[in-house]
Order: sequence, then structure tokens, then C-alpha cells
Amino acid sequence: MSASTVIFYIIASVIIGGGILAVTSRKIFRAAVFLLFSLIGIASLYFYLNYEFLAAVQIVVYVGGIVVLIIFSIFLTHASGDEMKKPVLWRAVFSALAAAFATALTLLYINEHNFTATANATVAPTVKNIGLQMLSTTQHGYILPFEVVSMLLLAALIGCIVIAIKIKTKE
Amino acid sequence: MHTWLKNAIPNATGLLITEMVITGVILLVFLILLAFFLGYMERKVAAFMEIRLGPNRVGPKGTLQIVADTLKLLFKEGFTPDAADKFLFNLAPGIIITTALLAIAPVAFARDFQIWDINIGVLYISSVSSMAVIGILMAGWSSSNKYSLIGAMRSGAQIVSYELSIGLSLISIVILSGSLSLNDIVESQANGWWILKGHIPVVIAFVIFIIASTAEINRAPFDLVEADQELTGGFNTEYAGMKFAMFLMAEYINLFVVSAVAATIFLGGWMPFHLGNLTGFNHIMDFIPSSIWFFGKTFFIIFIIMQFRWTFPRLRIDQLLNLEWKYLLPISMVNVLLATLMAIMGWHF
Amino acid sequence: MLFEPDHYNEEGEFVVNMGPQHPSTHGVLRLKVWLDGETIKKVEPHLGYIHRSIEKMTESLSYRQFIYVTSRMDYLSAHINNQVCALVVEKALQVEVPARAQAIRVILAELTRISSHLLWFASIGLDLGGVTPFFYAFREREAINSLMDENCGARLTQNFMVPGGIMKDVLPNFQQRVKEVLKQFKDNYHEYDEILTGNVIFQNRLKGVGILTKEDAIAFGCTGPTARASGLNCDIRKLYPYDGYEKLQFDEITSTGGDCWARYEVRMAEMKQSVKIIEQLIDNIPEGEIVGNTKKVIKLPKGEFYQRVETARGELGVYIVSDGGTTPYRCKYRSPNFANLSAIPHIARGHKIGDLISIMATIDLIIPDIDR
Amino acid sequence: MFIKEYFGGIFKAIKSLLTGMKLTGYYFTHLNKIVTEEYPDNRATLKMPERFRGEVIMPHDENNEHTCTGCQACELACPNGTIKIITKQEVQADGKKKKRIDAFVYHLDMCTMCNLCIDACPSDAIIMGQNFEHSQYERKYMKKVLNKPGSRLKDGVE
Repeated sequence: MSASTVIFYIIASVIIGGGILAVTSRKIFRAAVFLLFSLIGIASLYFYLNYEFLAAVQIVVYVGGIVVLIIFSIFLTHASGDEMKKPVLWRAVFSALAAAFATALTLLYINEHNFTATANATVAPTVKNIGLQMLSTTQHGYILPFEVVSMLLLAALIGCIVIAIKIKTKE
Repeated sequence: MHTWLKNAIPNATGLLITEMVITGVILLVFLILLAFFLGYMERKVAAFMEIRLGPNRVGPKGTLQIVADTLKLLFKEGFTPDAADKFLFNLAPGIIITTALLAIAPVAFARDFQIWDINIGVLYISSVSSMAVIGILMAGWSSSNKYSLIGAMRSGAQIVSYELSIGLSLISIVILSGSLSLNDIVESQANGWWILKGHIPVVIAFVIFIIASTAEINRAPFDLVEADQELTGGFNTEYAGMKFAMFLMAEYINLFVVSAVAATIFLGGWMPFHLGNLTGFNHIMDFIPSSIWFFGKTFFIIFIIMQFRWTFPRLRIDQLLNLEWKYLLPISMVNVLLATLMAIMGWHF
Repeated sequence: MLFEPDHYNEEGEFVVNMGPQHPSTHGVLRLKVWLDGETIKKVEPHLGYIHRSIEKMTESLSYRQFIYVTSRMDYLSAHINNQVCALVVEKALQVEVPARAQAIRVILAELTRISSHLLWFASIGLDLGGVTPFFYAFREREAINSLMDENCGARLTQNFMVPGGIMKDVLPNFQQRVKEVLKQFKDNYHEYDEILTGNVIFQNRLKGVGILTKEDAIAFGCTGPTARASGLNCDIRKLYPYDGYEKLQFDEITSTGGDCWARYEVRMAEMKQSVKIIEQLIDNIPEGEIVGNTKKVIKLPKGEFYQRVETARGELGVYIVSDGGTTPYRCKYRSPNFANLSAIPHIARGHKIGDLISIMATIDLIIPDIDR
Repeated sequence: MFIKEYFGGIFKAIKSLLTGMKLTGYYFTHLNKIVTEEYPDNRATLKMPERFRGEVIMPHDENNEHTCTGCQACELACPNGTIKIITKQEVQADGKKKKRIDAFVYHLDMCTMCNLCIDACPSDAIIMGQNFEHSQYERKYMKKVLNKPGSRLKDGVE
């Protein structure tokens, strides 16, 4: 087993372990922190694949943005320190089944897909390249996903504001 | 060094691990020494600005004072409050110091001397430094102290919003130099540092970067997260001993990182000071080692940030956010537009 | 987990105790603060952490002895506190205080006022997060303290008053030393403006914060710079002159703002007025006795006596009921800080936590004076 | 108009901040202005003023003689009960018995340095000393006996 395989398994175990702990932890704040580890693990997987731009974006968006927002909204709820109730058994079973089903589905598709190593040289993520790709309207351009994602983030922001706002009841 | 090690250790796994260990040890030793030095420097700077002498008892001119402090902190009880979430409470200092250490990787300390030549250095630094807030939030929440919780809430608002201006001010240089790699940015300043090239947007971006990064690393006048007079220490109220020392060390490493980034991006990193066509002068400047240039610039910025701390009173939380959203962010947005225009039209002031 | 943290009370409010050990309360004042996020909903001061029953102690002390306990009330205006006690005894006995003693008393009282305001200036910088102004102000305060040390024998609790005059005559170089101190103060005054007064962060922290209206100031019984910043003419030195203040030219500083900034400006201007008063006196200290005609054992006539002075923080009154003996039958101090403190819950409501710090800093509380 | 105000505000703010930094920068570069006294090191040169009230002391002359008659005026004058005078009967050379002090007990921890005992003393037996380093590890050390062992009243003082 070469060093890079070892590193891959370490990263993978961090991702999976973080994910499992995130759903099983009964303290909401801890769950958020485990989710954070899982996301950092994914970012390091990208780094491992020399896909640095995506890794950095992953950290900026998910770790620096989403998880902070999640933690912040946990703070705003008053019961952040309480332990959550144990889930009902049939719910836990159902969730496990759903997760297993999704895993199976993903594995199936991955198996079916015939991965081929590209012979093309990797495109250097210079600023110019990134900008062109992001805003290109051609077939492999990213303008549509880019805008959709920005809409999603806007919706998330508004949602946060709505949750955080306190409705002043007239006395 | 890489090639030499390659010959010594044929096994790839062994090579990787050896390299990692060597780099890690060197980096850690360097950063601990750096934190020591910055601690001493801060005390002396503060003392001289306050017409005091500063530490002068332990060691010659008080240089070993910080060692004595470290020893004291080492022997203090690493206290964990009973009501704290112990796992997160003990994890938080580690997270904070790790993020501080991670951000130092792509910084070029001298010519061709870099831990990790990543080709998206600027983005990497801003992404890693955005993780620091998690550690503060964790520390503040898990302490189960009301002051800490308020401090953590403040840090969330503060760091997340100031990240925007940091990013935008970095982007204006990225636009002008056309690369995200720190090496390329340094190379682009071979004929003159960005700040001295006479670009107005660069100067504005530099000022905004210094202000926003002071806020990002929670130093006065933006130290609302700690705010001793209001929150008795904020998120680190409950920490003692080595855990507290780790916060302190992380603060100094962060200070070094932002100053190094500012020096690299705006002041040319290890690039010597060159003046137009004066070959003789340029040659003399080249004679000074590049690491001295880098550290000279970095410590100049560190000194300025320290002077901020020892001159200004603290802002209030709403004023802090006003400053960001009403002043820094709109200005830096316009600034990015200006920089883009300049880059496209090829203007040069 | 033995103790489940309970951050919020039943109504979902965040209750924080500021003090008795808190870096910005300057002592053992405890403020219970109800918060909504960062906004203050309610403040409740809790007292009694440094109560030493000075009023009760006074009942067992003779009229020569009880003066010096008051140094421990408002320790920054110790000299002025002593002065009010000496004055009440003199008033009761109808003793004439020699002009020389009066002049020296006033000079020292005004120096005390400057030194007290300098400490306030130092601590307001400290409270708002700027450490450096502290040292600049303490440099000048140190000069005043050394002067007190040389002439009175102590730096802070001077204990220089005796009923009928002062304890000792000042040293021959007193005039020259006072002039030196004043010169140093005036030379360095511009630094305070540079480092704090002009600073935009500092101004924004104080302007429009903690507005105390004139009506509220009267209703809460505020006195001193706190009330004068709300436009109330309450300088005892002008209204009920004592120890020869009526012969001196000085302005009563008032402002109409009522906010923290007005309080700051009033205090800064008061320092200059104190300098003016000292400059009028220092070259014309009359020659003569320093103690009036008082007996060794003082017995006050039967009756009630009240005397007030203007300390650095406001009106300090002493009320003595005498049954004709050598000790007071009852003694009551009307201390300025107690009244000023009562205004804090009212004016802090609706502000941020940081504003509470600026309000407390500008009202300039001395906790031992509140509790006594 | 708004733009002018906005940028004017920024300009003023930066100017005021630079003024402050100029001052701190001035002191950073003028190290001769440092006012700190290095206290334990300057003990030799540190001299408290003549009038400084550090503690009550009883001066003795070269013959180990003091001037305290044990009249207890200071004990009465003290507001805090700091002074306790213990007297004894001493047989004089002419056979008469006289009241003399056995111990002049002075509780330093209770003293407020108000100077009233010094004022009250009719024979100037006690004065204020300039020593200010009083810290002790235990409270019992704060209780002092001012008259030296074997000391006696100076002749001619009544």
C-alpha cells in the first residue's frame, strides 16, 4: 500500500466518520461540528486530487459560509445546549434504509459508468480561465449553474433572516 | 532538499513522511519562536508607546520574559469548567491554532523558499483563514459562559462580514496581476511593488486590507470578541494554562500571516526595492538577501497593526458592522471595478 | 454534566451579571443586566459589597477623628471629603478659618480635582479599550501626587485637614512646585486631545449615548459634572461658596447635550477651570496662621448641622446631629455617586453592552462612596 | 451633498486616527521620555519626602533613651485603637515609684496614618517614619513594640 493510498483512506475515514457522527450525535452543536469535519475532509480529498481551486471553494462556501451560518442559527435558538431526544426506532430504521438505498444507488451508477483517464493536459486555474469558464454561455460554460447557485445562496440568506427575525407581538 | 532526500530515501512512502515531518518540525519551531518574538515585540512596542520601559527583568533587556510567561502558563492548571462541553472545549484551541498554521503554507519567505507552491495561493489563504471563526465559535459556545457566548456571537458577525472586504481587496490585486498564485504575484512586482506603482485602487485596497485583516484576527480596535472591559475576555474567558496560551499563539501567528500576505501582495514579498533604471542602486538592493526584504516588510506591517492596538479605543459592535457594510465594502466594490477597468484598458497612473 | 447551563430566564431574556468582579466596574459594583442580544433591556445595580458602615463608625469617633475616615469614601477626592468634615465642625463652632489655611485648602482641593479627573480620563480610555491614554494621564497625576506627598504626607488619602484649618504649613517651595505641576499639565494637555478627544472612534462611542435629560438629572438627584452636562447649574462652589470660593473667578462648565460626550467635555473643561483657580491663588497665598481658634477637645453645640462641598463627582453633604457631646449623635453623608448611580438604569436602557461601559465610565463612579 | 459628507467623514476620521498614531509614534521614537521608575533597583536613591507618613516610630538617642512618658494621649487620639500603651511602675534612684512605659504596642495593620497621635503627643516621643515597605507574610508581624528593649525615659522629661 503506497503512501497516497494511506492518505486516501485516512481522508475517507474522516469524511465517513464525520458524517456518521453528525447524524448520530444528539447535541445539535456537536452535530454541526462533525459536519464541519466531514466537509473539511471532502475539501482535503480535492486537495489530494490536486484539484485545488475546487477545494478552496469548498472550504470558502461550505466551511466558512454554510457551517458558520448553521452554527450561528443554532446560537439563536435557545436550546442549543440541550440533548435531543432519542429518535423513535422506526424513524431510525427508516433513515438507515434510506441512506443505504442512496448508497446503493450511487454505487450502482458509479459502477456502470466507465471511467477513463483523460489524456488532456490539466487546465491551469488562472484567473482568466476561471472567469471565462464561469461566465461562458457555450455548451460547457458555467453561467447557468453559477447563477442558480447564487440564487440558492440568496434564498438561504433570506431564510436565515426570516428564521432569526423576531416577530414583535403587540402587547 | 527534495532531491537530496529522494536519493537518501528510495521508498516513496518514507520520503513523503520524512518530508512532512521535517517541514512540520521546522515550521513549528519557527512559529513558536515567532510567537515568542512577537509577544516580546508587542510588549516592548506597547511599553515604549506608553512611555514605559516594558519587560526588562528576565534575560538581557527582558528578552526571556516570554519564556518565563510560557513556563508559567505551562504549570498552570488546564482548567475545564464543569458545565462545559468538554470535547469541544478542548478541541477549540487546537482548531484555532491549526487554521492559523495552515494559512502559512503558501507564503514565500524568500526567493524560491516556500512550503507549498499552490497555484491558487490567494484563494487558499482566504479560504483557510475563514475557518478560524469556527474555532472561536466552538470555544465561545462550549465554555458555557454567558460572556463567552456573547463573544462568540460577535465573532460570527464580525469575521464573516470582514472576510468580504479582505477578499475584495485581494481580488483587485489578483485582477491586476492576473494570477492567483502568490509566486506569480510576487514576480509581477519585479519592476516595482504594487503599492508604489502609482495605482490608486491598489493603495485603497491596501488600506482596506490592513483594516479588515486587523478585524479578522480580532486585534484592537476590533477586539470585540475578547473585549476585556465588556466581556471579561470573551470567548477565552474560561481558558487557562496552555489552552489559553494556544489562543495567544494563534493570535500572533495570525498576525504574522496577515502581515506576510499583505507584504507579499502589496509590498512585493521578497522582491527587493528597485528604482526605475538606476542599475547601481538596484544592484545594491539585490545584494540584501530576499528573506530580509520579506521579513522587513512583514514586520513593518506587524508594527503598524500593533500601533493600532496601542493607540485606538475599541469600536462598538454596531459601529464595527457599520464600518464594514457602509464604508469598507462599498468602497472595495467600487475599487474592484476601478481595478478591473484599469486592467482592461491598460491605464497607468 | 452536573450543571446544565441556563443562559436564559423564563421570558427568554439573557441575564448577565456585571460585577462584583468585572474589569470595567472599577470596584465591587454589581450590575445585573438583562440583555436582548446585545441590547440592554434593564439594569439593576446591587450594592453592599464594600459597605464599611462609615456613618455608624463616625458616631463613636470624636470630631477630630471622624474627618479621616471620610478619606476612604471617595478616595479620589479624599482631600475634599476631609474638607467638608472640617467645614461642618467649623460651621457648628463658628470658628473663623485663617485666610492662609483657606487658600491652601482650595489649592489642594483643586489639585485633587484635577488629579481625580485625570484618573477618570485615564480610566475612560481604558474602559473603551485604549490603554495608552491611561499612562499619559497618570504621568501628570503622578506629579500632583508627589506634590501631595511632599506637603501633606500621603499621596492619596492626604489627611491634611483639621477643624479650623490645616494640619501643617506647606513647604517653602510649595508655590514653585505647584507652578511646575501646572506647567507640566498645561504642556501635556494637548496630548489628551490628540489621543482621545479628537479620535473618531472615541467620539462615536460617546456621542448620543446615555442621554440624561435635565429633568431626569433633577429627579435622580444627580450632581457634579454628570448633572452639569445635562444643563443643570449645580456647582456648590458657585451656589453655596465655602472657603473663599466666592472671591475667585471661574466658570461653571455646563453643557446641554446630556450624553456621554457632554459629560466628557464638561470634565475636560473643568480641569482647565481648576487650573485657573489655582493660578489666581498661588501667587497670593496670604501670610498668617494656619489653624483657627479651636480647643483640643471639640464639643459641638446641640443641634443639627449640614455642610456641602463640590467634590470631583458632585455634591457631597455631611449632616451631623449633635447632642452636645464629643462625638456625633448621628452622621449622614449625602454622597454624589449614590445619586449618580441611580441614573444608570434609566439612561442605559436600549443601548448596547459597550454603551453601558461608556455610561459608567463617564458618570465616573467610585464604589466605596456609594456603599460607604 | 451626501457624497461630500461621506468622503469628508472618511477623511476626517482617518486624519483623527493619524493624529493619535503620530503621538504614539512620537513616544515610540523618543525613549528618553520614559517616566518609569525601576522600583526595587532604585532603593538606594529613592527618598521619600520628609513629611511622608509611612509608620509611627519612636526615636531613641544614642543612650537608648526615648521621651515617651506613657501619658496615653496618643492612645486616646487614635481613631482606630492602633496604639496600646502598657505601663509599669519603676523604682527611681531616689526611691520613688514612677509610671513608666513597659511596651508601646503599635498595630501597623490598623493604622491609617492620620497623624493624630503625633499631634497629640506632648513630648514629641513619636514621629512618622518614612519606611513604606511594610508587607509581611503573617499578621502577627504587623504588631510592633516601638520602644526598644532596655530603653528608658530621657532624664528631664515628665
